[in-house]
Amino acid sequence: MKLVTAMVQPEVVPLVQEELFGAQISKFSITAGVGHGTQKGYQATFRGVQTQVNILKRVRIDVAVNEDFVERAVQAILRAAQTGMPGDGKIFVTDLHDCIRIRTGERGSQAIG
Amino acid sequence: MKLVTAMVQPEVVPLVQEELFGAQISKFSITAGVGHGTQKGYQATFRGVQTQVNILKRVRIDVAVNEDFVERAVQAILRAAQTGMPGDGKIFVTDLHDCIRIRTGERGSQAIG
Amino acid sequence: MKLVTAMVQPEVVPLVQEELFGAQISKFSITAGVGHGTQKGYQATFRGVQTQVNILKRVRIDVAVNEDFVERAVQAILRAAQTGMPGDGKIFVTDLHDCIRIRTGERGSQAIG
Amino acid sequence: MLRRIPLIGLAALLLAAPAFAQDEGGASTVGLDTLFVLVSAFLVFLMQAGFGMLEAGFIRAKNTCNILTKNFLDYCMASLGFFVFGYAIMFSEGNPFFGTSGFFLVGAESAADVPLWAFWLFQAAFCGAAATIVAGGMAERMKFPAYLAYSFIISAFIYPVVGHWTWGGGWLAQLDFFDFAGSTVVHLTGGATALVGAMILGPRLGRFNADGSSNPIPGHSVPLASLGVFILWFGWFGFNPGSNLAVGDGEAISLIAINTNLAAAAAAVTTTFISWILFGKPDLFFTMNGALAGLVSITAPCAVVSPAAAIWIGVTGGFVIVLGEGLLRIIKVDDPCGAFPVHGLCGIWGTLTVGLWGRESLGLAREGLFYGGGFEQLGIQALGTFASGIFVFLSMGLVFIAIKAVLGLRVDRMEEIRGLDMNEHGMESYTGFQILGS
Amino acid sequence: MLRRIPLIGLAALLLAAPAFAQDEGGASTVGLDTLFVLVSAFLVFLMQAGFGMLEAGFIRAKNTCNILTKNFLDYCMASLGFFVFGYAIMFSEGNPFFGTSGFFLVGAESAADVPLWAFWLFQAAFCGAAATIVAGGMAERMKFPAYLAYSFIISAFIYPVVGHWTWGGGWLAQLDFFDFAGSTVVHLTGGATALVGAMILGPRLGRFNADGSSNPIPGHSVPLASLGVFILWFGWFGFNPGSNLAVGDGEAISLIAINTNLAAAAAAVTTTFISWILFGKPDLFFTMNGALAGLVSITAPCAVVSPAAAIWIGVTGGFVIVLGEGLLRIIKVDDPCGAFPVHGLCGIWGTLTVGLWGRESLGLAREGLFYGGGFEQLGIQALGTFASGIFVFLSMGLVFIAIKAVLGLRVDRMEEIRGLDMNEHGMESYTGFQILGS
Amino acid sequence: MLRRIPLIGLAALLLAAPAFAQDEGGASTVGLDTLFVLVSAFLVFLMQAGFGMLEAGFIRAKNTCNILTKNFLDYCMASLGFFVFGYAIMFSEGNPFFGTSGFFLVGAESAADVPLWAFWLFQAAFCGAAATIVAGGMAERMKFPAYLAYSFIISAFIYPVVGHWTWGGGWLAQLDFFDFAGSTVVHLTGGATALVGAMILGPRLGRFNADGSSNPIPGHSVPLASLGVFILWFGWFGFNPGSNLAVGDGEAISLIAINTNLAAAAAAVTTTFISWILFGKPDLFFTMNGALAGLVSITAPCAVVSPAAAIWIGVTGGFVIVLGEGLLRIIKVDDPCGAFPVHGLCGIWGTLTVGLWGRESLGLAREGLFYGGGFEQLGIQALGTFASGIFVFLSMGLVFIAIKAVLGLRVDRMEEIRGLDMNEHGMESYTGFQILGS
Ligand SMILES: Nc1ncnc2c1ncn2[C@@H]1O[C@H](COP(=O)(O)OP(=O)(O)O)[C@@H](O)[C@H]1O
Ligand SMILES: Nc1ncnc2c1ncn2[C@@H]1O[C@H](COP(=O)(O)OP(=O)(O)O)[C@@H](O)[C@H]1O
Ligand SMILES: Nc1ncnc2c1ncn2[C@@H]1O[C@H](COP(=O)(O)OP(=O)(O)O)[C@@H](O)[C@H]1O
Repeated sequence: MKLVTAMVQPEVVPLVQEELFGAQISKFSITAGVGHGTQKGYQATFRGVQTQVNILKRVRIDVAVNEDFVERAVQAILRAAQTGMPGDGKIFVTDLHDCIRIRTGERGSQAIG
Repeated sequence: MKLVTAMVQPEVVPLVQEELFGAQISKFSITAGVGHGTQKGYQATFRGVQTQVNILKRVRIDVAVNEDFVERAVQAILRAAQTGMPGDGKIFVTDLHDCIRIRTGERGSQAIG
Repeated sequence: MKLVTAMVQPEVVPLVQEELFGAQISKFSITAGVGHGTQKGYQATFRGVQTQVNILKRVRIDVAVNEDFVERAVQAILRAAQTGMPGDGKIFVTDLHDCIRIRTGERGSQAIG
Repeated sequence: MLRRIPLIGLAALLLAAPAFAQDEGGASTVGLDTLFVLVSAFLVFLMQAGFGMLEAGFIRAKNTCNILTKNFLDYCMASLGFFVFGYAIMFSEGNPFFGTSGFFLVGAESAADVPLWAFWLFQAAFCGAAATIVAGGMAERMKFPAYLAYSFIISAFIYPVVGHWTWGGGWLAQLDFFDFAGSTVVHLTGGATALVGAMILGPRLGRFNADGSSNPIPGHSVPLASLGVFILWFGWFGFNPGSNLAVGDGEAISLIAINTNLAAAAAAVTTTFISWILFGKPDLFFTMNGALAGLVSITAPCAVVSPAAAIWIGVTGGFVIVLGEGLLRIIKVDDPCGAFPVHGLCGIWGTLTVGLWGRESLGLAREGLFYGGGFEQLGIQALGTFASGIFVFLSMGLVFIAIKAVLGLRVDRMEEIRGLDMNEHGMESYTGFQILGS
Repeated sequence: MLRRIPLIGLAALLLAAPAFAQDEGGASTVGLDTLFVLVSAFLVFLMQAGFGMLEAGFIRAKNTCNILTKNFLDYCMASLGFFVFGYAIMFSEGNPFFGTSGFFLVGAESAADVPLWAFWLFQAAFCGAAATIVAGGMAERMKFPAYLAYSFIISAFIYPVVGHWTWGGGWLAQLDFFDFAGSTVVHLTGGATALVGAMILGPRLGRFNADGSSNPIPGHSVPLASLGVFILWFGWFGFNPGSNLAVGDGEAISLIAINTNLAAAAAAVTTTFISWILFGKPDLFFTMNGALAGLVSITAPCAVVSPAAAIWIGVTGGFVIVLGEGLLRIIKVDDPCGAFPVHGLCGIWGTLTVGLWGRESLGLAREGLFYGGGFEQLGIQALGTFASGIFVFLSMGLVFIAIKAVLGLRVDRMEEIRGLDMNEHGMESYTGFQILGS
Repeated sequence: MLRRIPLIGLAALLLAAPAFAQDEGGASTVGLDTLFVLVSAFLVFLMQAGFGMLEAGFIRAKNTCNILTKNFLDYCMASLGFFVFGYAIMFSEGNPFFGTSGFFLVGAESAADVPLWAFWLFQAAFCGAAATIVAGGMAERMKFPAYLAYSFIISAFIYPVVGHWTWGGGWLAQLDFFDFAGSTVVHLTGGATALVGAMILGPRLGRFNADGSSNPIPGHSVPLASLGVFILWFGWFGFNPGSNLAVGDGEAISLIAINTNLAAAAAAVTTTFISWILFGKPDLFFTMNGALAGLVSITAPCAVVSPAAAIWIGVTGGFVIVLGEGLLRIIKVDDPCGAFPVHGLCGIWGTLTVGLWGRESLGLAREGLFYGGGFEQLGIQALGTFASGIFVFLSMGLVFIAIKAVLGLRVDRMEEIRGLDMNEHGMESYTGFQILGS
């Protein structure tokens, strides 16, 4: 089992959801955050002072999947979030040692979906 | 060392805390988020349009523990969060390569607690 | 590749950023949260009732790095966040199975930076 | 609107002929008084927004939409209920306990020297204030249909009866009971209802522990709450001076206005310092509710006391509310916004102060205790306020028990945990905002 | 200011000599009326804050700063535009379609018995209200420069022309068309502009699906929106009674005030129950817009109907807005705050009700349909409101098309997704708050 | 309240007999003027809410509860301080520098033709405004006890002294210095105090970099701030017209009202365009503070200039504030809400404009420069405003130094980082909301 974690731009979140659904992945968790990367931030002015805002809004999407779904999940996210412009974000894949469905207490692969 | 990450319903968070304390686990981190799973969302109406809201509020609880506490942590969370209804959430367990207590710089197992 | 996750006090976040930049690490993600640990909370009063607030604000900083940067990242965070007082927080290091740059589709080590 | 004048000009000319005829002099007294009463009524209306913001700020985000809906609808219910039944019961002749004619305002008469419509609006806004006070005390757990039923009943029947006793020529008025702008009639009515309602409803989940200790449940927005207090204070400048119902030579309304302001300021400073000394920090909750305590306390005596006395009334009112907050914890009643200490206890206190600091020279029937008038007026005041409070407590207790039997009073456990916004209204108050804590 | 008196005392004495000379009696009618009109103007000004809060609350957090900037500037633009051109076009003699003299207020005259400056301020605040209604209907996607241009044009030209027809002695005034405080002149003007604007702009991204179904886009702050409604209701007590422009003996303004209040309350209760029955939950969106529907509906007839009729006008206005919301979904127009149903449709409805419930005895030219006056007044009302609405719809349509050609009307896709705050103003509305959802 | 009439009727009849005796005609001038002054005082009171919301919106969430507590208490302190000492110092005879009798209002007299209580309330609200301006300039780092001490001292002593010079018959009044509603007396007093306070306190952590560049610290809530500006603008309609203290025939107050409105609108448009041109985006911060700049600027001259001049005063005031913002950055003073540019610099500018656009025909002692009156009035204005500003700057500087020695002025580093809400009040402003950034 793997945990696929994507840091994406807020505006693509609905697209990512759609693509995940399309890839038969219907379970995921979302958290709001901010991030810093190569993307040049934007010019903000406040009281006449311009600053470069380099901490940009990001959304974290966590998807736990079985091995055979990892690639599907990654591709779905890529399809949805890739614009080719700096700032598109990253996908991190980590090993999942165990997964428990709280409702039933089921463990392992069958608890993922 | 393992990182136990639970995605639970917001309303069980106080219970989870209590059960963790009961299990001698007193350190954890909490983040707000939303999630999508099997739970049927709720009907929301706004201006006379009903929609199915399927993105529900979830809280993420991260607990880093030594191996011998993993099962305790999982059981504590299950006790607190299990209602048997769809939407109870998931627990993910990942390997923790290292853990550092910032205050002292201690590393590894003794830094966890 | 490793994922370095630090749970720190909100007020050190700008310092952590600075130190990370100083260590040539310019990419990271930040999420707001709360945490519970050894740090004694503070006394809050509301309507004449004093309570011990033990759930304190914490910020989660995630930095994905290649192996040779792990120690640098950890040290940078320690420099910024260590005050020696309870509550400084923790750093967790987990293995990163894969990393994908969404913009280009690059994978693995070269996608990290 | 130039061309509108020919249209309605005829009527206007007939009604206000002398006023239009000349440019200097000639403004009619009734015109001036009507303007005054209307502006006051508008300010009292705005208090509804003040209550809404205050109550919303003092509760959790997940019940915000619910309390604001209640706030809108109790005013609407009050407007309609007071139109259909309330005004008749309150202001028509009848017996010492309630009026009996003029339902639907048919054949109703103004009880002041201004047109009925203006007087009604002013009174209806008062009625709405009494009704909405209760929302704060019963917040975060009361069913919405039950609230609608409650708000119609209090506006159409209970409040008007209490009002009739004192302002409608009822038995208290005949005893020289004095409650200028309604410490008892409006605020105690609201406060006592909130108390009995909160008792019947029971405390919010998690408010009291098994060992008897209590957990604070902080409100979700200090800015909203403080905006609410500012708006209420502003509205009180309609509530108290407006109750004079006439401008006259301006002396009376000026005195009322300064008294209102000084009592509020003195009470807020008092409660801030008390909370600072007792709890170690200046607690904005007490500053805000302190200001309201001062305002409620000065409401009854505002026309018959001096500014210096108003300061004392504010200071003592500040103590009352701090004690009241402690009392609530002792009797284990959960009143999320402090409706009972603020409106109930300070309502009683304010009514009593008439008998302490009141002056014959300012229009009271006899001097207050501190000016050598003895205990007579104080006794009357005590009788009036306790009789009114007990009547409201008992009658509204019955009403709530009846509503509980018919409609149910409290949402179920899961709804309470998830928040009334989601379950009763299917709507979030802060869509998109990440909010932790239930 | 004691010592200021010698300074300006001379002028004051010359101007107001009789007023200062005596202490009792002698208040001038024009003084009282001016005070009344000014206070009303201030209340109408405050509606700008009400619109701002309402509109901000009904849209997403990412466009909040944008709509509030528009809100400020449309009032400023209205103030300047109505100073330079608007007043002259609206209130000067000229032809039945527009006035032709008094630009920059040079040589302008007051169309009421109060000083020009007071009358102007009252009218300018009305003009600002008409302009700002549109912000809500075109929210979350309109370019800022385009909005500035639009707001100047409507205030300087379009609104004044419509106003001239009815209030400036134009052709509708000559036909006995009656619109007391502007259901048509102000609200329909704003509402029809919002409709045509929203049509030309197109719906927000994601509002309608390919299959024709629609997605609600909930607003980000219920407390802001409800504060806005309370402020608007409060401001309406300036809008309607103030339109009487004179206090007289207080009868007329009292009637107007109570009618305003009852219609709003009745409409809010009506829409709450309709939404409860139709959609299963009492929807605060409908409660709030219901109150506004009642207020808009009573605006035209408020001076010439009885309180009981006002309740009926409110109830029916409540139905109009619920139908209007459905209509919007059918014609696939995206109006984020419901500007067209509230101000457009209820504006029409309110204007028509004059012909239904209007009374000759209250100053109308002839009895309404329900009092045996036949269809005559109703016909005139229908002619006036439809003529005005169509004129506005067409002329503003042309204006928007012209602005689109010159400045562009809609922000680009990416800006809309990211929010107008960031892209048009480089500022966040809630710095630091974690907000999910775009 | 029918039955209340017999109770207080006697007094009322004695006081206002002629008013009650007849129905048409006979409204007393003093009654009308009192109503006017009271309503104005209420509006000025509401400005306190405006300042509170504005300041809260312009700072970070973690200090919101703190600034709102300050806001409440400075008004309360002003009410009490101005009751005990302030009014006596300001309005009693005495010497050209301060009054010496009438402490605790004992034996005090009204300096206008309205009852003392009404005049006092109006003046006390002004005093509160001067005090609260400073909260914004010293926000996010000042100790709470120090703030309480400061607010009592300024209200009881410093403001009344400056006020005595101009409005209490002091030396500036005798020189024909003209400051109608307080550009200097109120706003410059607040602004100069904010400047010296901010200088002594030092900038917030992180505001300026070692290399001299500055970092913006954006406020946490644009809706709160803009609500604040709307409320302030509304309150200014009490501030300026109310300063006329009499309705008269309505001419003067109408002129003042329109001037107030036009200056605000013109200034807001001006600053929006300046910020757009200079910084590339229309910056709502400048739109909002621009409106305030116009309001402050027109405060001194509002009664003695024409509407066209008011527009010019607004436009130039808009430039002043943009320059002032730049100046603050150059002198490295950290004024979180722009209190000094808005109230200090525009206060000076507004006072000077009396000498430029003032008209003898409107009651000024001599024509302004632009109408051929030469430099005389301008010189007097410059003398008055600079003398007042320097006096306040120096005396308040000493006060702050003394407070610093006794109570400490600034919270410690860690408290500032964590926020004053937590450390000074033990309370969060937005419980449960996830907020990032310290
Ligand atoms: N090494 C990393 N560790 C943690 N988060 C990262 C890392 N690299 C990128 N991110 C996240 O992804 C976002 C986009 O990265 P960025 O470098 O701007 O774009 P790109 O990868 O297209 O160059 C960042 O804002 C950050 O939230
Ligand atoms: N595979 C997954 N990856 C990430 N988050 C998940 C996954 N499965 C469930 N979750 C989280 O757990 C929550 C509850 O899951 P759900 O499927 O509704 O309940 P149940 O597991 O009881 O059927 C989801 O809303 C989501 O936040
Ligand atoms: N085992 C853990 N699992 C998850 N989070 C932890 C753990 N230990 C500490 N934390 C996080 O770090 C924060 C600081 O920990 P705390 O124990 O108070 O400080 P210290 O490590 O200096 O004693 C906590 O509030 C929590 O957010």
